[in-house]
Amino acid sequence: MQRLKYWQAISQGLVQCMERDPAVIITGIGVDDFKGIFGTTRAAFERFGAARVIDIPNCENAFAGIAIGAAAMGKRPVVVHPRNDFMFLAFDQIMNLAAKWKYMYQAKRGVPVVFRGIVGRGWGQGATHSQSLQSVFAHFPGLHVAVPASPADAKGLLVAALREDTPAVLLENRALYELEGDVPEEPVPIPFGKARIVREGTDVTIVGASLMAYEAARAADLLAEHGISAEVIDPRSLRPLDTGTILESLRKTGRLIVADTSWAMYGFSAEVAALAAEHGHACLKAPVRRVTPLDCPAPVSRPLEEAFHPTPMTIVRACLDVLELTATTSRALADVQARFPGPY
Amino acid sequence: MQRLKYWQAISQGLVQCMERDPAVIITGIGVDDFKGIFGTTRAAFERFGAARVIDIPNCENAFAGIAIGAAAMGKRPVVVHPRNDFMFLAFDQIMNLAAKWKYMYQAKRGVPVVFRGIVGRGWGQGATHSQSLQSVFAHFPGLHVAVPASPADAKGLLVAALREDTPAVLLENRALYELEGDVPEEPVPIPFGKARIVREGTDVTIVGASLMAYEAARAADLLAEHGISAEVIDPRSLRPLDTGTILESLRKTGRLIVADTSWAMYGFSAEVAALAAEHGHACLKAPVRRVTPLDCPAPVSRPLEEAFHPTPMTIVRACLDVLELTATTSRALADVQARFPGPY
Amino acid sequence: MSEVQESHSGAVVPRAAERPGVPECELLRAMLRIRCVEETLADLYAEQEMRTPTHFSIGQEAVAVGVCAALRRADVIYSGHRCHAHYLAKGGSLLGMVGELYGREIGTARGRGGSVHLAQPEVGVIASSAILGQTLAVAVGSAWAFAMDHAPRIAVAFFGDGAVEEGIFHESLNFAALHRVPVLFVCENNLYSTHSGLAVRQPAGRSIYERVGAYGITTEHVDGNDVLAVRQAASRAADHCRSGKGPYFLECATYRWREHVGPLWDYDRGYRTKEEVEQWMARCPIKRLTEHCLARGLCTPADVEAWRQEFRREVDAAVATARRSPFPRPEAILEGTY
Amino acid sequence: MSEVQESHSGAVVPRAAERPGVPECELLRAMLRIRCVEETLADLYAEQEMRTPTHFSIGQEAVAVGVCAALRRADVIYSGHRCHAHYLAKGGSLLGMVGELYGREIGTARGRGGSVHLAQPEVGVIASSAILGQTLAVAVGSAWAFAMDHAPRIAVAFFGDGAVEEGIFHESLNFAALHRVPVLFVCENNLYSTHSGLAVRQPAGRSIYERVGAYGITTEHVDGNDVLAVRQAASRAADHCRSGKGPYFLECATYRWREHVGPLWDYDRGYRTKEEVEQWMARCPIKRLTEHCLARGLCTPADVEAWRQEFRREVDAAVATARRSPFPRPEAILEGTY
Ligand SMILES: Cc1ncc(C[n+]2csc(CCOP(=O)(O)OP(=O)(O)O)c2C)c(N)n1
Ligand SMILES: Cc1ncc(C[n+]2csc(CCOP(=O)(O)OP(=O)(O)O)c2C)c(N)n1
Ligand SMILES: [Mg+2]
Ligand SMILES: [Mg+2]
Repeated sequence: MQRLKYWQAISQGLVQCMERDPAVIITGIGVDDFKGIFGTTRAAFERFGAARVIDIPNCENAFAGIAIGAAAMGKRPVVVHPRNDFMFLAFDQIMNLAAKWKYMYQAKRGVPVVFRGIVGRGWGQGATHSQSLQSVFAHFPGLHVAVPASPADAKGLLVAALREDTPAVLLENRALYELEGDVPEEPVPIPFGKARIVREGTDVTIVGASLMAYEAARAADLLAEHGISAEVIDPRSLRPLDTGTILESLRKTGRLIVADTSWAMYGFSAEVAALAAEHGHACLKAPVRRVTPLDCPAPVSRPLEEAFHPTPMTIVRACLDVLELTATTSRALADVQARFPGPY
Repeated sequence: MQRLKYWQAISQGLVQCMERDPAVIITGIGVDDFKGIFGTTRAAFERFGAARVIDIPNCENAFAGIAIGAAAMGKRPVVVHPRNDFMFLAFDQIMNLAAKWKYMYQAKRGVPVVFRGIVGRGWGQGATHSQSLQSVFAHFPGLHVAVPASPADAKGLLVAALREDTPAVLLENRALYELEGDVPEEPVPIPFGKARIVREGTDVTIVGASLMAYEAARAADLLAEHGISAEVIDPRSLRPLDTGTILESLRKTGRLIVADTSWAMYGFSAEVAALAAEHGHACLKAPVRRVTPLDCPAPVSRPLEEAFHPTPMTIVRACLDVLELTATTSRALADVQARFPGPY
Repeated sequence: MSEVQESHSGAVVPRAAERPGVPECELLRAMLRIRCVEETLADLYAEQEMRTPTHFSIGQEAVAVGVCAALRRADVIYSGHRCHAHYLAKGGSLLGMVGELYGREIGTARGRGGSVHLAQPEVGVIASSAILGQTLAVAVGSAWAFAMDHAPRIAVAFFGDGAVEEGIFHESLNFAALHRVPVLFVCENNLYSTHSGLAVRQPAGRSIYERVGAYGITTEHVDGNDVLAVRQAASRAADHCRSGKGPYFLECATYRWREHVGPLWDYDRGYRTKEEVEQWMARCPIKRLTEHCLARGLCTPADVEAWRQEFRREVDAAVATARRSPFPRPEAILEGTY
Repeated sequence: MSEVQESHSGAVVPRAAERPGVPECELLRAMLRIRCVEETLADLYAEQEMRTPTHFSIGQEAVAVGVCAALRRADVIYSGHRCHAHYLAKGGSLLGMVGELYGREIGTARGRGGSVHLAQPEVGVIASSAILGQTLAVAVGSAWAFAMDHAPRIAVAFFGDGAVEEGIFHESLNFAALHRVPVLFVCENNLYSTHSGLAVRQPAGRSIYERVGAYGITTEHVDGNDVLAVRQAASRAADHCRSGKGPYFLECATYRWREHVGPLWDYDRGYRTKEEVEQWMARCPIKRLTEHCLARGLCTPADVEAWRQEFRREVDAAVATARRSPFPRPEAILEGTY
């Protein structure tokens, strides 16, 4: 196993998939520039050049369709959105065509476009550059939607997406980009719909999506210092959702916290809480708690931004709450953004 | 009280609002034609003419922005989408600008655009013409989102939307258009965030959104024939959501069914079930059940379409299920679509 | 390809759609067949057994037939809500279409897609869709793939004058022109988008093809009711695209006879006049080519009548088969989602 | 309006932005002030106290100043991500802007919006936004409202050459041309969208304004580094719009000196050459107008230096005030959502 950062894992995954499958192309605004989408497309461009790593005009909607049309003719386009927020403009093509293609035409094969969208957590990106849109994408049948939270998953889910015939949306959180972890050297696919048990525990289950899987693990460390054993589950993909793993954990712990980077209302945290209400009712020992951004657009100003995003401490407090404990935690955790390199 | 059909109530509400507020204009593809958006804009056009009931080119995205820009200068545009599905193209303007305007600019006033979207239930409208997008809209802070299910609500919520400074999305279900009910003659606003108790009951709470509020009431009739007392709650608006009324009912009945026209996953039914898991845990006597369309794009073929949409019978079965009863119902209910006038 | 193409129903599909340069009679047969299919379906529509909103192309057949006559089987086409004629002209199975409208398992999308989602990839009908402008970009993408692979194939996007107003039209033109992809844009300008005339939708005094020309795209305006002119223009266009010269834009002036959606006539609904409809009916593309062929002795009135009957039999047989054939099983409802 | 405009900070805002026909020196002062503000902020940016992605307009000041000099206070403007110059030129409060970048309650959006969301409705800066093309349509909508009310006001949309590729550009032009709304489109063509040159984004051999002309919109191309030319063109445009002749499109050739986002220089990053940057710096709009004014004796080098110092003091004061002033209270985080 090699150690790679999150962005390096993506970069490597792209290169390896392009090596093995000549149909894979990388497309998007600025994929070929010196920044190379925070480093993720740079190696591919250096290796395969402009014929397969292709800068595009600013045309989110048409380009989603163009990728679909290329996929229908056998290509496997990766479409990169430096901010997932720009994908609003492409929703029609993604939700109304790509997601429905196989069903609506009863086609032999879906249109395997892989949409990468980056959630711009960090540095006051504000209301239109730091939303997490996973819950919206995951509402629609026909898509695969994943929110990789570790370097290995970032690579593995990408590899899976590039081998399957289902259009996929991969949302990467910018705050995870410098995170380092073990990553298989080979392009081993990680199947959609299989959760990752980040840490085993017995007192409370924390399901954390995207960055919140990482923050939940940090929260679990802190809880462990107080003798509380939290099980942390990273769903990895929201569609399909591995309900089995979540429910199994719930049966063990009887307590559930759901942490997410997208809003609570009609979001991922609602779905997992609903799962508990539907299928975990008998074993639930305490109310479910959701830990999410506050119910307002993302503010820019630092103290507001810090109040807006959930942190390990918010998760810890929610856990203590459902455990009916009032232990005051001994140490505060450094904010995940402390690692973020300014000025931008 | 007058008796009006759902579409007539909307039509009347529009005319009355336009009479009282010269800033109100009605815009959208075909609002001025002989069909007049299933009759809803016809009277307004006849009364106020082309200066205030304005046909537009096919440009969903720009037009949402145009309406926002007009609203910023004091107009109150109603933007009509004959299918809510076309609004995917306008999501950027609706979610990324209208919804965030007041917050992002800390403006004195939001941009009061009222987006009417019609859910095309009926006659094999298929995958891209009969989705219900309420859960997606309601995910975003800054919007008001309502799904009127009765003639009175269709008028009252519209009147409220046209008096408030918050951008609002009103989703109307085509299958409700011929429904008749009591409607106040005057334009009395019905506030967003106040649920309607459609029918009181003690054994089980059915929360039904949009068409499902109507279907839930029909289901409750049937259940009553079997001595089962169902309380039916129509949330009316999904954002804000009247959690108080729902939880109060849940405390009374201890059992919850959530019926919706949008998909279950990450949808309205998830949110209400989550509410139960968070705040109703202590009084829940049985697992929550969700009754929603199946997890696939809407099919066209009649038997599939019938299997796809939830019906009063599906709701009845879910109720019997959580009541652990197996009573076989004596009569089947006519499908809501039986009333639908073909050929289109 | 040059062989005769068997449709699902076993009926002989006119060869017009398959061979560039076929004689005029083949074009006439292809148009007659489409007209016959649509008129028959329009009559049957009132029975309320085809429960799918349906946009008939009656009056606009020359565009579909003329363009597809200039294509090869390996070329692909995309269409919008008004897709019957395109689908049939490219060689789509009649039974597949009729079955689809009747919501049967035998339909080309097994009854899941309906009238606006006709597709049959084997003959190059890749997708139709009811969201305005949606497939414009998809066609560009397919053409781009051909260009990347240096394949001698082209992609065609059929769309109306209404789709032109959508942002995706501009984005698609810009991309196609920039990358010089082999896409043929075919705009069927029938003057209306639903019930709105061009005057309330697009700036006055500017034609669509002129605006497109400003992107540096080769454009041509043609009488869309003259199938020979359409075929000729489309042949030029196809050559242009295939030889690496980039996209081509063909605007075809034509007219929809029936209501926007549904089988009825609607000249009494206020948005257009009976005179206008009649004027355009006088310019019927089928009538025009029939007269052309008769005048030149390429066929006789009896031939034409025989063809009509042939197609009538074909469509009747397809309808009968469709009606006899099973609906999808409700238990199979999720199939194809993934 | 003719009075001198007080900003939040009490500093005198150059009148250039407020009176058509002001002397050249006022234009020079306005540009100098914007340059001074941005250069100061760029220097301070490294301190990492302005935690908001910031797009500097350094080098492009003439467009903002020239256009706003032709506007009235009641006219409204909209901008995109690169909005500082537009905001200041229209009379936006300096302290409101600096406070916003420092994330303080005193900011024009109380610290919620950041650098890309500058707005101050009292002076006609209605909204800026970081989604490409988004405010183009909004400006059209405001202009449409003016037209409906027969108000003698116009709306201006500032945007870059990159926004032109978005579908909303086309939809907005179509609507504006169709309804002849009093909107002035100002395209600052600085040749790049992020790090991509025009050649990889738009068809070769076609200029933007020519394509726009095809919609029937009056267009003009102007040297965007010549503030006098810009003002003149903008005055023509404003007259045109105000007199009911419909939209006007002004393409201004200009150049961004610094990196796309952030305060640094980036000519060594491969996407453009140092020579190119230097050539454009030699065409600095401020240098140009300074030479013009000096040559005509409209001001002296000492005047210019005094202005520089005046503005430097003004911006230093604004920065100092902003830094001293409180952050928003976390408890107030939900305020303004509804
Ligand atoms: C994005 C979108 N907006 C609106 C509609 C509703 N609609 C369906 S067909 C149509 C008219 C299209 O006109 P045109 O493109 O000229 O095609 P025609 O019907 O004339 O063949 C409209 C507005 C739609 N299907 N999709
Ligand atoms: C819809 C959308 N797509 C992409 C981006 C990312 N983006 C921000 S600025 C920019 C370049 C814009 O270029 P241009 O319009 O020429 O303005 P300039 O930066 O040159 O002033 C891009 C691509 C965005 N903000 N919004
Ligand atoms: Mg048309
Ligand atoms: Mg630019």
